[in-house]
Formats: sequence, C-alpha cells, structure tokens
Amino acid sequence: MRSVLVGIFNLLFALAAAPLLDGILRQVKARLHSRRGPSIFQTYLDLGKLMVKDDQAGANNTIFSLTPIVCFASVLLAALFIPMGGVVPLGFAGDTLVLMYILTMGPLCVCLGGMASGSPYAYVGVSREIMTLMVVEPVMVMSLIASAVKAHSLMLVDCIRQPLGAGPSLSFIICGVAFFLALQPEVAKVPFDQAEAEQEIMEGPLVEYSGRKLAMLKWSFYSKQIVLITLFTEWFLPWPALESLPLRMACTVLKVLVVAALVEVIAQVFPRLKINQSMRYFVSVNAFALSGLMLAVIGL
Amino acid sequence: MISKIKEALICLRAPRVTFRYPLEPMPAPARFRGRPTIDGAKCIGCGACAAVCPPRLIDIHGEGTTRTVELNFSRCTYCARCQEVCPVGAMQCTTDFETATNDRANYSVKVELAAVACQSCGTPFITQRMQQKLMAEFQPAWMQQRNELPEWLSLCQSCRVEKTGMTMGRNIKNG
Amino acid sequence: MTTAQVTMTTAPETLTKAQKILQGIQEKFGVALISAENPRPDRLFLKVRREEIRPITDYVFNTLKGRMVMSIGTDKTPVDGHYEVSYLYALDAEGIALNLKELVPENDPVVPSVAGIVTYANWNEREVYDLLGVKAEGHPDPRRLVLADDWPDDVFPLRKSVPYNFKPPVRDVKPPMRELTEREKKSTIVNVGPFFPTLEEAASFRLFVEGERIIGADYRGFFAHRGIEKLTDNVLDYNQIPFMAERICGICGFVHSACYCMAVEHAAEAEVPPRAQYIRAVMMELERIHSHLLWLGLAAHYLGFDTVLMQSWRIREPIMWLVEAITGNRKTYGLNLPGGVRRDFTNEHCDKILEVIAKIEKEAGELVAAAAEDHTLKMRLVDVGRLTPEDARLLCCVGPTARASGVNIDARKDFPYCAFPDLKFKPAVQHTNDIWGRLLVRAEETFTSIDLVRQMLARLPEGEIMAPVGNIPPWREGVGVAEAPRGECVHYVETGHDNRPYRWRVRAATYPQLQAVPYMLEGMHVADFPIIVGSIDPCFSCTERLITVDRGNANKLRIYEKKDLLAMSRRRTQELR
Amino acid sequence: MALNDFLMKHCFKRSLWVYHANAGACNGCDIEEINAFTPYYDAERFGMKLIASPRHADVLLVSGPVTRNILPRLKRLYESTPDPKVVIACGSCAVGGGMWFDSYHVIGGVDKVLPVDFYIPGCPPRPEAILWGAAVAMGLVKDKVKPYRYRQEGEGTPTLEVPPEEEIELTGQVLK
Repeated sequence: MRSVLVGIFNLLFALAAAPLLDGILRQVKARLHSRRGPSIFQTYLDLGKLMVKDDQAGANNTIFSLTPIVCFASVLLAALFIPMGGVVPLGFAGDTLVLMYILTMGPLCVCLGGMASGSPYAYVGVSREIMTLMVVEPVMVMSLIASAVKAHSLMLVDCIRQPLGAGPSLSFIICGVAFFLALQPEVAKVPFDQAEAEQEIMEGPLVEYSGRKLAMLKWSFYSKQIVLITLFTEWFLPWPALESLPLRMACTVLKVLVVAALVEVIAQVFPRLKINQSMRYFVSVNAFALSGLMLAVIGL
Repeated sequence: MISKIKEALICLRAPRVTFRYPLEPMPAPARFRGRPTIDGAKCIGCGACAAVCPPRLIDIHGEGTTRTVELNFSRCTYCARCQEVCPVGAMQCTTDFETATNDRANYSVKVELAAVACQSCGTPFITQRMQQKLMAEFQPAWMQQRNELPEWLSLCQSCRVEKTGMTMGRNIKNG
Repeated sequence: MTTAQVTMTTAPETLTKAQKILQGIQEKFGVALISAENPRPDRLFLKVRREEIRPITDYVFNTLKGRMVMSIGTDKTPVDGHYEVSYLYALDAEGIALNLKELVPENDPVVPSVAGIVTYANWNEREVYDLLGVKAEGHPDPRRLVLADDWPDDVFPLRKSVPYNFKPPVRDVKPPMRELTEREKKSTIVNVGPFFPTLEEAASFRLFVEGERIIGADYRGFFAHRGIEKLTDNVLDYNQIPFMAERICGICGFVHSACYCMAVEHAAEAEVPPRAQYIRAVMMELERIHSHLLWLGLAAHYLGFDTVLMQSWRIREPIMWLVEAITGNRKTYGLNLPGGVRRDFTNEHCDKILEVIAKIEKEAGELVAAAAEDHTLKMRLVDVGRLTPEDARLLCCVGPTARASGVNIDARKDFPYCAFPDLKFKPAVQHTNDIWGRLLVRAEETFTSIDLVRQMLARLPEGEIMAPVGNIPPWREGVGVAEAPRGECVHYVETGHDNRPYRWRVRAATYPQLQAVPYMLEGMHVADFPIIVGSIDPCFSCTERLITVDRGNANKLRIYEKKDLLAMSRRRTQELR
Repeated sequence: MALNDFLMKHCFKRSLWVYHANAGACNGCDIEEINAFTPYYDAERFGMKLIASPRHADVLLVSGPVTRNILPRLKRLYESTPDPKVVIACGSCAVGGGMWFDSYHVIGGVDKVLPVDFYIPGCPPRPEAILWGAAVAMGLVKDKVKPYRYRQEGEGTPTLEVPPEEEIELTGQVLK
C-alpha cells in the first residue's frame, strides 16, 4: 500500500513538480544575475504554449516522431524506480541495474531523434551527447554499485538502507561526490552541456523539434532533472532517517531543492567547457569513482 | 575555486536591480530625442526641416490652395535636426518613446496650411503664414504702412523671373 | 610632376618626415610618380602610374613598413574619363597617411593586383571590382564579395551612371563558393549562419570540419551592405552624412561620425573649437568603456557564461544613461557636425561623468580581477584563436586584435586627433597572440579610458562648441583617422559640388580583422568558433557599409531655409537698386 | 479544441520566445534587444526568452532594413517558424527602411517582405521602448500613438490629437 502511494507521489512529483523546480531554478539564476526573473510558474506557461504551437516537423520519419514519447515514458518509468522517503515503489520489479538502463534510455532516444532530424547541428550535438554518455554513465554506475557491494545486494531498498545503519563510510563519501559531479552533465547544465550548447549548436538534437514534440522533450528533461536529483539525495543524503513517512518525504523534497539550487549555482559560475576538456575531466572523475568502488570492495 | 566564489559574491552583492517598467512609468531624460511632432498652430510650412532631414521623410507638397507638410516618422532617426532648424519652434522632438503600435499609419503627422495665390498668375505658391512671417521680418516700414507687399512676396517664382526680365528689358530700352 | 620636384630643392635637414619619404619614393621610382601633394604634415597624396603599382606597393609595404588601410575606387569618368583606384597606407611609426592613386582609363578598367604582396588587399580589390567594375589582374580569388548573389554581373553601383535607387529584380542565385582543397573536399561542411544565435548580426561561415577540428573556413558576409557610400554622392549633404555615418555601426557610431567630420574638416582646412575637440574625445572614450564592457559580456555569453554577461552589462548600464542624459540618445548620439558638436556639457554633466566612471572603475575592476583569475575561463581562451604578429601585419590588423599580437599601434598615439595630443597614456600591448591576450588588452584599455576621461575633464577648455564649416571647394581630399573600440577607423572624403562629397569611403576595424578569422580558426575546435569570431569584437555592419549622395523625394517642391530666403531677398534688393 | 483556446488565451502571450533576426541592421537595435534582457530591464519576467532555433520561436524580432542579400534567408526563416507566430519590426530601419530605404541594395522595411504585427520605432529604440513594444504585443498596455492632423481652414478647433495619459492596464495575474 505504502509503495503504491509513494509510486503515485513519485509520478506526480516527476511529472507535475518538475516544471515548478525549473521555475525555481530560474529564480535562483535570476538572483545570481541581479534581476527579478520570471514567475516560478513560468515553465508551465512555456509548456502550455508549446502545446498550441504548430508541429512543424523539421523531419518526417517515425523515429523522429516517436522519440519524444519514448523519452517521456522512460523518465516516468524511472520515476517509479527511484526511492522516496526510503520507500521504492517498484522495488520488487527491478534493481539498481534496471534503473540505470532506464535512465540511459532517455538520452539515447534523444540521440536517435537528433540523428533522424537531419540537421548538421543535431549531428554535432548527438556526437557530443554520446561522448558525454560514455564517460558519465560509468561514474554513475560505479557510484551506485559501490553501495550495492557494501549492502551485498543489488536491490534498491537494501542499497539505500545500508548507510543508514552503518553510517557513511569513506567509499560512500567518495562515490557521493563522484555522483554529484556527474549530475551536472546528466541534467545538462553548464559547464557540461555541450550537447545542448545553445550558443554553439542551437540546442543540438532539439534543433528541429517544435510544438508538442518539443514540449514533451522539454518536459521529460525537467522530469529527468528532478528524478536524478531525487535519486542522489535519497541515495547519498538519506539523513535524517525520520520515522514518519510524510515527514521524511517532505524532508527529501527540501533536500532536492537545495541540491538543485547548488547545481544551478555551479552552472552559473562556470563557462562551458569544450567537449575534449570535459572528457579529460571526466576521465579523472571516473578514476575517482573507481577508487571509491575499490574501497567498497575491500570494505572501507 | 577562489575566483568562482569571488564571482558568486559579485553577483550576490549586487541587489536585484530590475526596474518595474512598464508596470510603472519611467520618463526619459529631458534632453532625450523622442517622437517628433509638429505644432500645427505654429508651423509656417517653410520646409527647413525637410531640407535637413537625413532620412528624407518630411514631405511638402501642395494641391489647390493648401500646402501640406506631411511626415510619417516610422523611419525617423531621431536626430532632432528638424527641431534645430525650425524657425518658429513648431517642430519638436518630445521625450516620448512609447511609440510601439500595430499600424504604421499611426505614425503619420499631417499639417495642412493655407497657401497664397500669386498676384499675377493666380497659382498658390507660398503659405499664408510664411508670407506673414517674411513680411514681419523683411518688409520695409514704409511698405508696411501702406499695406503693400514687396514683389518677391506677392509673385511666384516664374512670374517673378518674367517680371524681372521685363523690367530689365524696359530699363535697357529706356537707357 | 611639379609639386613633387619642388621638395627636392630644399636642404635635406629642413625636410619634414613626409618630404623625406616622398624623396625616397622619388629617387626609386622617379618616372612612375605623376604628382604629389602634401597638404598637411601628416598627409601625403601621390598619383602613380598604374603599371608600376606593384614595385611601389612592395616598397611602401615592406621597406617603409606601411600598413594598408583600404582601397578607394572612384568613378571620375564624368569629370576626366578615368576611374581612380587608390590604396591608402598608414605609416604608423611616422604618423603619416600615404595615399597611392592610380588612374585607370575608362575603356580599360584593369589594375594589377597587389594581393600577392599585401594579403589584406584581397577583399579591397574584390570590393573595387564589385562596386566599380575595375578588375584586379592576377587576383587569387576574384569572387563576388559585397553585392547580393542575385545582383546582375554587369551593373556596378558606384559608377556615377547607375542611379542610387536602381533596384534590379530579385532572382534566385546560389552564393559563390571558393575552390576547395582536396582535404577540405573530404571534410564535413558545417554551414553557420547567416542567422546564428551568437552572432548578433548576420554573417555566414562555411566551416570545414574533421571530427571536431576546423581545418578551414570560408566567409560570405556583407549581409548588412546597405549602399551607404552611394547615398552620399547624390542624396545627402555634408551636414546629413554624420547621422548616416553614425548608423554605420550601432556601438561605435560616434567614432564614425567624428571621424567623418574630421575628414571633412581636413579637406576644408577648418578649425574646430577646442571645447568641441574635447567633448568629442570624452564621448569617444565613454564609448570605448561601454563597448569593452559589452564585449566582455558577449564573449562570456559565447562561452555559455551568462552570469558575466548579465553582470558586465549591469555595470555598463549607467554609462548608457549618462550619455543619454547628455546627448539625447543611448547609442546614436547625433552630436557631431562638421565644425563642432551640437550639444554642450554642463557642469552637472561633468560631475556626473566623474561619478559614474568612478563607480565603473570599482565594479569593473572587481569583475575583471575575478575573471582574470578564473581557471576555467583561461582553459577556454589561452592558445585559442592564435594570430601571429606576422599574419597580423600581412592582414593589416588593427586595434585590440593587433595589440594582443604584439603590434604596437594605436591611432590615438600614432595619428593624434581631437584632445589626444594633450593627454598621457600608454597603449595596452600583449604578446600572447590569443584570445586571452585580447581580453587582457581590452580590460586594460577600459581603465586607460577611465583615466583619459579624468584627464580631459580636468582640463576641459571653455568656449564655443561649433564653428560652422563654410562652402568647401571641390576636389579636396581629407582623411580622418580615429581609434574606435574595435580598432582604427578611417574615413576618406573627396569633396565635390553641391555641398556634398564626390566620394566618401569608410574602413572600419572589423574589415581587416574578419579576414584574419579563417587564420585564427584553423586547427581549432568547432566549440571555439563563436568565441574566436567574437574575439575580434566583430561589427559586420561596419564592414559592410558603403556609401554615395542624390536628391531623392525632396525636389517635388523647392525648399527654402531661412538663410536661403535671406540671401534671396538680399539679391532681390540689390537687383532692384 | 477548448483546451487549445484556453492555452492560446492564457499561455501564448505570457510565454513569448524570441528569435532575433538581423536583416542588415547596424547593431544598435540588436544590442538594445539583448539589453532588454539584462538585469535592469529583464524582459524574462514577462516570460520572454531569447532562443536559438527558429523552430522554437514565437516571435521573430527583426531589426534592420531588409538588404538584398538577406532577403531569401529572411523568407526561409519565416517559413521555418511554426504558427502561431508574431513578427515584430524593431528599430527605424525595420519599421520604415531607415535612411537607406531607397538605396540600391535595400528592399525597405520588413513589412515589404513579411506580414508585420507590431512596430517598435526608435533609432535604436531604448530598452524601455522595446519592453513597451513587448507589452503592447502581449496586450498588457494599449498603444498610445495616434495620427495627428491639423488643418488651417475651419480654424475653430485645430484638433491636437495628443493622446490622453492612459493608465497601464494589468491583464496578467502572473506578473508581479
């Protein structure tokens, strides 16, 4: 029963609250820019507006049209797998690896859609997206697996409960930091948003999308952002372990806000790196995460 | 890393500076060169403004007994040269900049002035006000007393040329 | 030939710099020199035989170390049956502007190309062919440069026989492409533009890309070519042109109008009141401050660093309010007329200027200090967009772009104008040859400008601000040089009849810089493209102007000004007596 | 379809994404357009946003007289922007062709090429004027300029059609 309720909450959270989170982040950004900024509900209006726009497809093929739907669905599915308040809605149906697969599906879909759109900017964006995926996904996988190693189980519930009992270990902290560093490219924020770089390649894979399809893609991006940040806070910042579920969920929401704001602040004080520079950077982050994993294996 | 914190501090130290405009009015400074206007009551139709206007948007033309000063300031460059050369202060650049609209016809300014006919051929050639102004400035006192118009104010250019030619011819004939 | 020989008789020790240079040219190319004029100590106008232009160019460029400024093509066929093609050089070390003019007969419109000697002449010669129809023989890349792709091949707008408002029907024609090398043919071609988010203006680059590396680039621009130069030879008069010159560029407009006025004043040999000179110089420096802050913001924006964009524009904004309060507009100040300026500074204005620049000095200082230490910013800028001093000289680059490559030229020092002869300052020079250097140069210049404004306000002379320039006799030449924020800006005016120039030619700083962009792009990353183009602070509309002057709709009714009427009535009175 | 109408009425005008096209302008208008998005003016508080791809745009903000070179590209740009869209001509050049309206290489104001919905004159328009134009386009305020006519005959009342001072109407609740 509890997991059904949490599942519904998670869906709503990922679906309905995602644009609100984006609106709040736009306020954070505006504050750093010394300006007033849009209302926090602006993103809802943007999505509503995109719904009425003509769907003037830049390309006319199935992959191009299907991509937004698949992308959207994959994020919603992921929302059902992420823990919330220590409860994993679909915990019985899959483990950490399934979650990782589902999370990777979104970006891969975008890549396919970008390839299908036929714009040279999209091609450049796709190639950058794939390069980023190649170096960032291992970081996430290794950081999550480290907890699984400690918990001796791949089940999500076991993984998130482990540090609560044992307290934070060295490997746990290292993996937490690595995961946090990987969040930035995963939610497509400067300095690692090369694939969507507006100033260089006009939002890359999205360049040819318009109207409803663009709305769905954008919405799934916002949802993915909230899903990943929730995953991070639940996994690596599970404290305080409150007894009451509603209180604990409220606490998680608060933590999500703080982490998201931090991500946004980092995005605002960095210039965008070049793809080769960020690759080089993430190779070292990978080594860092790997060391965390090693430590977990030897039990530290 | 320190430079990042510095940058963040620069950002945070500056308050939110956004104006509330257009929800609150914000007048432009006094010297601002905004929407050009013609005060129809003052304009004498001399055309000085048309001669200096860089985008050449002031047009002066005449039909029948009217002289029309017409402009559509859609392509105005707001240089205020017209204001500078206007001898009567009819041409003014206001400080108004809120001129956005959906119809270019809203930018049209039209002043129709009465023209005076040439005493010889009857063609209208100069605006009434222009004639009065020139009279006030250049008419010799004795003519003013006799309420007489100097020739160059009562004849159109072609008639004047003709008349001058005739006078000269007569003078030559008379030695 | 006459004027040239007069100087020979003077004793060598009393010769001015210009006369010495003239003597040198005479000794070497005696017969090739047709005539020479030296109206001011810092101007030298030579007429040379067209056949000898290559050796003379070689001598001026390589021996005298002249820097080519621009070519000027004039249609003088209605006057003497010739086209005139001149090359204007700046001898920076001597502070002399040297003009080499060739006469080209109407029935044989060909000149020898000098693009093999001065790489920069490439665009100049293409432009002369596009607009005037004088072909450069032996040009390496004689494609269309300026005019629209669908413009008819046999109509040359700067010829006097072509009306300024001649508009041939629109056709559908593909843009001309340069011949590709084998390697370029195999690469991916990425078309950038003409509408591209980071370029505020329209410009189109074709990048040849291998993976993420750029191996070559081709530029097709001149989307902002508005035919400005044509409008001056029969539409607008001397007093209207400053307002058009101002609209050549929306950021450094004031420099353009001031530079035009200086060219006209030189041609008319008119004196400008000192107060007007100072007001012009103060406004130019204020313009430089806001332009450099604007550039810093845009450059950061190209790197996706919007916080710096917002903050530097926030810091810059008070200058815009300040100039608006003084002149009546934020960008196009409309202050210049030949002979002086239209609006005066009040004492409150001076106080306000000092207050604003003090605030900017503090805030911009903090921002620049933070940016200069920023490690990630350095990662993006150091060793990116390299331009060697040799290339900078061959391409005749100017301004911060050249100064970051160690070329120490600054029109404020080399060709002192307005108030600058009285002021003390040091041009900012860096030897890094990359974008980082350009950033440092601009940052330093901002503070130099603040200092200059202070110096000028401390010694602002009293008096008139306008001394109207009377009638200007035809066929006089004037060259105005000024240092715009982007680099040296040069205006050339040849006077004509009817109160309007016969030919007005403008060269803005971006013109040479843009030609250097393909050199900077080579071997760089696609991601570097926006910042490399941005690093020259491009102003496409400056580059793509073009101007001439006609009476348009104004002749429906003869229009009299008050002074005309006065003159007429006086004439009448005399006739009647 | 009711949903569409609802969204059109409540969302479209409060979320205008702007694609900025320079059709041969001098840079003045372009910089002022960006300036309208900087801290002091902040057009983003009305939901406006500068975007990179014409496919995402709602507003084409065109500056500059349309030069011959840019003409075919501008048309293509208009076609690739999905409906419903708004074209705003910004600056004297875009509104009426500027001082080069009849030059050989200039087509003239934007309205000669595209159907223009709103005009923002000014050379260049101040950022405030651009905000005002945006507010007019969003229906937040009513435009103030009216044509002016004066006839000397029939003296009686030479009509000075100076627009009355208008209160700013607030139609959007989201605005602060």
